[in-house]
Amino acid sequence: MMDLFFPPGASAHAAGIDRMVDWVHVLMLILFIGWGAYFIYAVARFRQGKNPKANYKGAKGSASKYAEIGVAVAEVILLVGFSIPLWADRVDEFPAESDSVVVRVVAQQFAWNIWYPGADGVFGNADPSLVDEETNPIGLDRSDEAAKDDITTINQLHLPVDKPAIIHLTSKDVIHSFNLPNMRIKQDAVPGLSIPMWFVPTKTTAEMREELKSKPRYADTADEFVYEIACAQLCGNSHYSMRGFLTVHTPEEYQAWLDEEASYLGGGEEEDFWN
Amino acid sequence: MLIPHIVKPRPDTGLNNGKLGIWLFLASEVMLFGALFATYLMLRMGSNDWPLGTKYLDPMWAAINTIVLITSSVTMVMAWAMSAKRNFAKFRLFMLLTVGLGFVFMIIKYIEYSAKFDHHYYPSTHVFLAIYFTLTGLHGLHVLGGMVVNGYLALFGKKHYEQDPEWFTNRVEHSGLFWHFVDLVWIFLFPILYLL
Amino acid sequence: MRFGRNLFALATVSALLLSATAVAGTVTGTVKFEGNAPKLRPLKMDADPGCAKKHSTPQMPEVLALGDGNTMGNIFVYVKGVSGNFPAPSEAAVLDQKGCKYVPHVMGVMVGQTFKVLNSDGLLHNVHSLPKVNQSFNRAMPATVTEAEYTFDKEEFMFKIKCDVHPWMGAYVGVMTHPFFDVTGTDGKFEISGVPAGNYEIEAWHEKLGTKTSTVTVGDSDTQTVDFAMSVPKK
Amino acid sequence: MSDGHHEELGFWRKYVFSTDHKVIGIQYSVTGLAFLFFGFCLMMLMRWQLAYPNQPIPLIGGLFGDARAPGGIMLPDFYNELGAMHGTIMVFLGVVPLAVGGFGNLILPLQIGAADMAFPKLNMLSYWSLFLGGVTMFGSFFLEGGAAQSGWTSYAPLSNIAPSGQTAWLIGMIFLITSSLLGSVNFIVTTIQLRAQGLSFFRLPFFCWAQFVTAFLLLLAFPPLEAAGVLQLMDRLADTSFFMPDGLVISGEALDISGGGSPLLWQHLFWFLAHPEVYVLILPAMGIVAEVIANNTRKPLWGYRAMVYSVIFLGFMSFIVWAHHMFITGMGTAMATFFQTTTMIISIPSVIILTALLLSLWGGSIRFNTPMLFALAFLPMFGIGGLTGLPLGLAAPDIALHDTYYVIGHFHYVVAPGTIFALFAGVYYWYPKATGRKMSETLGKLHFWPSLIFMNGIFFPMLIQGLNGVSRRLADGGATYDFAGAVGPLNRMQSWSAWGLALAQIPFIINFFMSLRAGEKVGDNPWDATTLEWAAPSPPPHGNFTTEPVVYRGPYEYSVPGAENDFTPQTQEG
Repeated sequence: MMDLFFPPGASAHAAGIDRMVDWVHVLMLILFIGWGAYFIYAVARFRQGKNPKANYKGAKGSASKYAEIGVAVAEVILLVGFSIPLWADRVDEFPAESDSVVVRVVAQQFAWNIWYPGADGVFGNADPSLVDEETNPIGLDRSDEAAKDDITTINQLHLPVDKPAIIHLTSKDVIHSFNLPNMRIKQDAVPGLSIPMWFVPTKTTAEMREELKSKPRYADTADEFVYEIACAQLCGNSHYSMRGFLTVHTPEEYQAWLDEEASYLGGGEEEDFWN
Repeated sequence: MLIPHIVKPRPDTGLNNGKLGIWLFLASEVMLFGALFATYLMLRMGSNDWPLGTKYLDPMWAAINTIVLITSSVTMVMAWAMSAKRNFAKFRLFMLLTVGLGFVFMIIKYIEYSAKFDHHYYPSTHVFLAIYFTLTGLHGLHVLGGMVVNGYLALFGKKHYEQDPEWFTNRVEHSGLFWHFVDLVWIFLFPILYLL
Repeated sequence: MRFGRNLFALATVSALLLSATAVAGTVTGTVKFEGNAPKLRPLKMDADPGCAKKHSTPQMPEVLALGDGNTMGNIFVYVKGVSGNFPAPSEAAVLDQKGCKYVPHVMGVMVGQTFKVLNSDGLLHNVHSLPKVNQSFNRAMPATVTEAEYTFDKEEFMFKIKCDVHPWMGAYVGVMTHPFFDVTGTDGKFEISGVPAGNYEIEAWHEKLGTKTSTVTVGDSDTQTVDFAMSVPKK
Repeated sequence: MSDGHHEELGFWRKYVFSTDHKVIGIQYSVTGLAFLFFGFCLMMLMRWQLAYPNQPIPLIGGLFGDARAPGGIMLPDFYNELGAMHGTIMVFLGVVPLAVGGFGNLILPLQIGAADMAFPKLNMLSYWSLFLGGVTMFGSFFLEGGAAQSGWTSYAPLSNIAPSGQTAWLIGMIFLITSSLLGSVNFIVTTIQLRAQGLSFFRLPFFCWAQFVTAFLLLLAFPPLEAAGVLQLMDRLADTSFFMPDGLVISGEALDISGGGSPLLWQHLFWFLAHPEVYVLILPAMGIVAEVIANNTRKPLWGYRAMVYSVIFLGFMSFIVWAHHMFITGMGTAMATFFQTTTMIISIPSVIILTALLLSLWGGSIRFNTPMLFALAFLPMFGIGGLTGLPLGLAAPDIALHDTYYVIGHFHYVVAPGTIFALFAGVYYWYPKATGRKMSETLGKLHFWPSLIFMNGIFFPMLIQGLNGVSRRLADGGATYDFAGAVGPLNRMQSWSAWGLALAQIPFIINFFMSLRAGEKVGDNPWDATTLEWAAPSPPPHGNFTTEPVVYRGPYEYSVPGAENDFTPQTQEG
């Protein structure tokens, strides 16, 4: 039902969340239509012109009690049957790091710094005092061996399809919120904390473009479609344009992208001084 | 009189207005200091270099202050008892003693604060000092508030006492409740800041 | 009060006269980079597709702007310790935001002179100054806002202006009390004219390599040449 | 001063520094209405920017100066300033002063048969403390860098590094909190101590119960925000780091602070207040609606006791649901389970109250006067507001909906067509009591119908935008993002509705002032009501009642079988 509204989902767990939102809205609609129909009927039937003498006792019977119990039962089902397990899946059931792409995201006013550990799979040290906005926005310590092959980008997150992605989220300055509407992922980036989150992208950007061509609502712009990263927490004046991009690749394309990024890395001490 | 139960308690609640009012006010004060204590806990649990209070503070002064405040609570009770016994002179004596002890507390606090500043310990030095200055500063303001009210009752209360001693004694009681509360807050502050 | 104002006017007029007449010299020279040109990593303009679209080739950081023969651009050269009152020029010093870069990357402005920030990109920029002495400003300039004006009322040597939306965008500004400064182009050349006769220190500043100084004696209506060589500091 | 035997107060003490609860109630009401209007104006400006991002504001764009709107184009800083102040003003200076300070002061003592509040001087102080808070907030617009701009939630560290308007915001909040604390002590003592003879707790009108529980919420929930305010003032003025962790880098420069603080601490302290605050906004509204519905259905409220128990239970529960505002701050399963469970539990008493109000219509003889129209409209509008809270209160759907326009739509349905409609109902209903004259019914209906339509025109599209994932607090309404593109055009419809809503208030304003002189003169009990306020003269004199009222029955004895009239006042013997 919510396909009508939600941005098209593209992660393994998106369907679960969508289904849950669907069911909540079904419950809401039943209640609202029920109440609304009763309301209109009551207001019409008991208007003064039609019913000049009010009844002291008013409504009888226990319909309302059953309705209230019904609401409570529905809420319990939504809570225990859907929401709690879905949440536990999000925060407790992390895939093994060895089977996943592990990325760090360091938010700042007003950009997302994306940080890959590079070929060695180990993140280098970073130090706030080494931050240079032009060349080293996360303050990577170039003298650290593990940092030598680390790749950073701004606003450009690249991931392979069908492989779990674990993102460790933090912030340099204020609270941001890392929101990937298509992936049904949203997590605050809180300075001083590193908060992990995960998802499995299931459609490459190219596949998504193809799919959207068949949907009238998106067909016009399908060719330019990109997965967008939005900031969902007010973070300052340019909060509204803190926009990042996710490209989901096939594994081969992803490797090619990593190789290209690695080719920009310098080697010698002199390069380290300038970059 | 327009408003009932200012002096005499309402039979079904057993309280006069002022007493209920002061208890409610104290309830909100509990929430205020409770929130600050919760802040203390959260900062402490989140910290990896939380110092022992003794690193920055001297428990000796605080211990003396604890005794000063507890004594002042006793004199406060005596002041109320004297007012209830309709002995204004003794009431005034004990009340001034209470205010005086509050004064001693503030002087010791001043000595403590100056010692911190001399060592260049400021609220901005460490988050422990930040919460120390905030908690004791806010508590100090409460002591000051209590001293003002008590001082007012001792020095300018005579006319009211002569007009309506029962009402006046109620006021002393309410002021006393506040004073004991301020005292109680210190009893919590002392261990968590200086000892633990 | 009144006396003071007259005195000030007098001083201004005489300063003007001094610089207009020939009782002044010119300092010129070239700045070169000593060392190997490093391989720089291209700017990450793809962070904002609007920026990426403005360029067909990878853009390099402006931290090292070298010309032929390792001549060095973006060096701020100025005369140190000039005293006297120098009126601020009436035309504005302009910092443009163009192609998601600041143009120029390094510039000087005089105390009281209008400092105009342009937005030629038709994109959101956020110009954020980080001075220590002067009042800082932090202004988001959405696409439709093309101009903002500021003035600096205190002398301040080199502070940074950055764009919070495009982190690589940085510019350096010096707020001077006199007009005797220049910024080199990639040919490494600078020229400071109208310098009152006297002994001076000339300083060349680079954002990452620090400063180099040299002394010079400027006589009436002559031209002195001072060359600088900048290098990466040894650890 | 004195003309023989009774004291005549001068102008200042009678109308300005008055201790009479009715005068203070009117002061609160007028202040609240004025700030509601002001906050509404801020919103209308924002709606321009949302509908026509970065286009010059027509007509008035030049008034805001180069720092806010160069060439009439609203800068995002200005948008954030408007957003933060719209929220703050509507909640703390609009709705609360009107609902609690205004109606509470004006009606509560009358409904319990008291001559005044228990502490009249304190009452005056609490109004003037609010006034100072209002002046501080309003004045902060003229500070260097403008008023607060970090949202009404003022999340640290953003608010810590914000311009000086934030300091003014904190100081203003401390005034407002002081006002609320003094007021709530007064309300509770008044309700407990000054009830008329025979007025037991279960004979209290539901409005009194709502105010009573509200007062407890204010009393106990506000101090933690006061603590938070003090801590943030320390952070801003004494360079402490309560909300600042280690290693912050702002605009490329490492901050020189001691660190060690926690940004989430602010959120916990803030929401510990701000969730009960939601009930502070809604409970008095429910109280007003209950009064108006009982009166205009000419029958007792259905399930009065269940409603009373529900409102007490709501009050308790509202203290343990706060962290459902913080699901995506990195919360573990245990905490998320706790808070979504308590949130589902708290929905039950709300459902009970709403159901009881709906069932109260059954068997009634409904009069459709203006107060009743607003009260009736409250029911479905609050229904939408409450229902849309469900997916937000559950942690899993909140991942998709958190901080989107869905949230904005949700709480605006609760407070705008919900609470504010109830407040209008209250204004129309009690206006005759306060002034001795009725407001015009024609103008009232001219106010109601367009308001109802335009309210929905503004807020319903927000739910759709939210489902599309559009974040809140975007200074261009989401124009930057492709995924928001499909619902972008809705913004224009919403903005036109907002301006339409402004026009729809004109009949109200005319009605409000014209009726002071030209309204139909009425007696003590124009609505044939049962509760005690209608036993006092209209307007009530100093001291309220000509004879001390004695209560013999419950609050809503309408259409009692065998009774002479279709209403039996509480004071009627037998």
